[in-house]
Amino acid sequence: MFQTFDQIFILLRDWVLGFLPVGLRPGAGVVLGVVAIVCVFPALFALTVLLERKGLGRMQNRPGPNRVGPFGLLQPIADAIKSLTKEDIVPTTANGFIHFLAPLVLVVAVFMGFAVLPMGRNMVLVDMDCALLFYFAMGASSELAVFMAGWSSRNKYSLLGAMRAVAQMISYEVILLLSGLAVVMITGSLSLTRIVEAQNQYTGIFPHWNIFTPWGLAGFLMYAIAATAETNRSPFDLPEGESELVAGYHTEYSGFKFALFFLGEYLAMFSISGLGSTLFLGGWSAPFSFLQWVPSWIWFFSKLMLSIFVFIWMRGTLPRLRQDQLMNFAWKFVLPFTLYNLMVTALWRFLGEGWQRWVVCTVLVVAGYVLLGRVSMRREHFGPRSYRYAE
Amino acid sequence: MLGEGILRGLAETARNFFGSYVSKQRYTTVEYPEVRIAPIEAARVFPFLVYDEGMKDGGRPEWEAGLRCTSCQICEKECPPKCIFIEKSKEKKPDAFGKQQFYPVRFDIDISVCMSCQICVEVCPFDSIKMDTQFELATDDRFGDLLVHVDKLAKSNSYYNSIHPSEASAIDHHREETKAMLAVKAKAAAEAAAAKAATAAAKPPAAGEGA
Amino acid sequence: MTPLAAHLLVAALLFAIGLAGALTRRNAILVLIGIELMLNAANLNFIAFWRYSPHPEALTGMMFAIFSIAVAAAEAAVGLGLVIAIHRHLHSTDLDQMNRMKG
Amino acid sequence: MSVIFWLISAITLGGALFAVLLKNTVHCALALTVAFAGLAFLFLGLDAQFAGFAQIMVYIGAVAILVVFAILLTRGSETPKGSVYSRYAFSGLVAAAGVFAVLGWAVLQSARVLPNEAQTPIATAQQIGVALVGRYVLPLEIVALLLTVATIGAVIVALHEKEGK
Repeated sequence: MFQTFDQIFILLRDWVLGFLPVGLRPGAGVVLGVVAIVCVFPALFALTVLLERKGLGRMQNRPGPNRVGPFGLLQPIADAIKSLTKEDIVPTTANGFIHFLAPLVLVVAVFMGFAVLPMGRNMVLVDMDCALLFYFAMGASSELAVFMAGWSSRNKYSLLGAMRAVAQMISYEVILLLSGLAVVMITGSLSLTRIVEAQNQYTGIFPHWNIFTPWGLAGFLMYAIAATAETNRSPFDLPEGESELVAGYHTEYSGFKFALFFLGEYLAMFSISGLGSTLFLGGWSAPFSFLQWVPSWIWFFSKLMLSIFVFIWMRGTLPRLRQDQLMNFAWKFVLPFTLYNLMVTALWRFLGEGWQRWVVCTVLVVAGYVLLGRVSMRREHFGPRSYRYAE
Repeated sequence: MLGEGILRGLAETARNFFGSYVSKQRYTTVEYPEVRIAPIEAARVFPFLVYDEGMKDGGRPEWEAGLRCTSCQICEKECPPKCIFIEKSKEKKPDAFGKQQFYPVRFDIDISVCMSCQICVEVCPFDSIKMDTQFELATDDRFGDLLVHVDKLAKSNSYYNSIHPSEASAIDHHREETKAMLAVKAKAAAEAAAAKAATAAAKPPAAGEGA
Repeated sequence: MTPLAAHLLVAALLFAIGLAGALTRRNAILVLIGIELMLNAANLNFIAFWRYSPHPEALTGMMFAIFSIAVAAAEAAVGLGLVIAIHRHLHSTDLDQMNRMKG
Repeated sequence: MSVIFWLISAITLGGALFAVLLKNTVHCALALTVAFAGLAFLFLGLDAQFAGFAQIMVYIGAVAILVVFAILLTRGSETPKGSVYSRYAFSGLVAAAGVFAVLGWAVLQSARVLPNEAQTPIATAQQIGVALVGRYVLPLEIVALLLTVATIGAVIVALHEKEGK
């Protein structure tokens, strides 16, 4: 019974495939999976936009949208109709073809990332050996789409926003990769399904999630910081800081293309949260051994939504960073600490089972965090500004 | 330690998040079209023209007869974004003090241009143009409804009293005083004229010249 | 034509295109682009030879390609750094103007 | 020899051609990414998953972005007015054509002796990792050193020297 619920989507797929000739089945299976991803995540996007607006409102002691439908539940539909019926404006001096291509490339690159995320037991579209590498390769491609959007608009705000976005994404992608690498070192595999299976074990009632280890907790924190920056979310939303750059690289986009950028931004948030929960929060595994009867995909999506809620929470709390603060934080604190954490992870690996490694690694991680925080994030007295490239 | 401030901030927003469900006092907003905050007296949105009630001038409607505006066009000249358009009348009509004055045949304010600076109010010597508190002016007809004509602009003195009570009553008081002073002067002038007429019986008195 | 020969031909063409770009363009950045294309053509050869080699499990060609990718990244970083430094001196990236040894 | 291979080859070569032919430098850089992506797909077609994804990550994610940054920092994003070809363009073209002729001749001549079809090799990420830190550990260390030196060198070369220092 519980088994059926756990595998309900797989069974559904197999049932549909049963009507097709045998030769078509593998291809049709992939197509069905793609269709499911393309339907589920935009729906989740609509829900998340509403949740974000309501949640942010509550954090600022406002009710948030509450007019369209009961409790404002139909707001996403109204938003969708609005953005689809708006005029699609392309600036006359814009580079039309690239301007058109940029949102498509972004959304496609982001969607590709979902292909390797295990969303439940046996629920992964492509079980790849190099899944993590594939994911980061797709993440790297979306940077180019951002640049294309900013450059082709022929607008200073767009270009500035795009350059900020690209510089930020490159800096933090290094951190994202290195913090993920710690997990790869322990699991010994780049395959995300293997990484989840390695965490799907229990001591007593507690799971072997990576976040419950000293290096995993540190890595997860660094991953969360880098993920926030990578998706251009507040407090790292400089590329689209409204007060400075209108809307950053998508200033010159309207109507459906703007909606695509918006969709791409949220999809990137989903996929990066999904990867984060796969790497550190045990993916689709249950938080306690006695809760294993709950379908695995429910756990995956609840972890995803929990991460999204943390994103919203951070957005409601923190003010935007300045560009130099952003870069200093990345290169002076987060990156060195992630590298240090990698070394601690290696130590964890070689200390073997036993309580010693818990003590040693905890002490090392905490000491490193405190020391590095003291040393590299010292308040500095800023002299007159110097402009390196804008002369 | 690094990150302490962030945690404290997160706790604060969490408190707001849950608190807004529990205590209604936390709400900083009202459900606008249904619930309204009483407008404050100093609120100002766009200008309007004040007319005195109870004035009769032939077949003219009340607002036209009592309009304080003498179409002196000072506001038109002073308006920084140039959103006031005035056309002066050819003939005169008596104002509230009984004096013959010009009146505006056309008085339009383009409220899509107006920036609510209140300079027209400051410069008006006749206490005629004042700031309104009406703000729900959205329309889908930019060139029709946002160019407000004199018939829409004219609003009664009692309306003015209702939106800006202290300011309006001060002005009313001043006008009553002026009126009383004028009456005394006119009386004196009439008496003097009568005495003059009695002695000379030559010229008719020029009414209202003392203003 | 065997698949290996086809891959080698494509790589040769790619190499020639890269060489042509590196030799004919004025802009220093485009010359670097040409060089990148040539390096990539070599990578394609390595991978193709690895795939059709009698002992693919030795991973020789694959390793060569991976190291070549890393070296190419380093080369691009240094090359573009040089272009930016030269641009700061001459206010141009035109290679035809870079005809003096003196800075 | 599948249709897909020729299609991807055509895209790759088209991208490469546009990368060296187009006038606007940014367009060249974008065409270059098309060529890189095509090459990555060719790698995937050759069952080299790791190399293919590394290609996408390094070339599209880093080198192309670096090129674009360099173009914008050197004010090169406008379409140049005059000729974009060097004075020695013709001789360069001849040299390239000559190189292609020699290479093509060599490939076609040796087509007979080239192996026709091999069994699909398996190169998992784990095998590659073991090889990297096993047999190829010295090259790995040298590459690591090289990358460090290159990064520092690039920063020093591109760093703006302040006046009076």
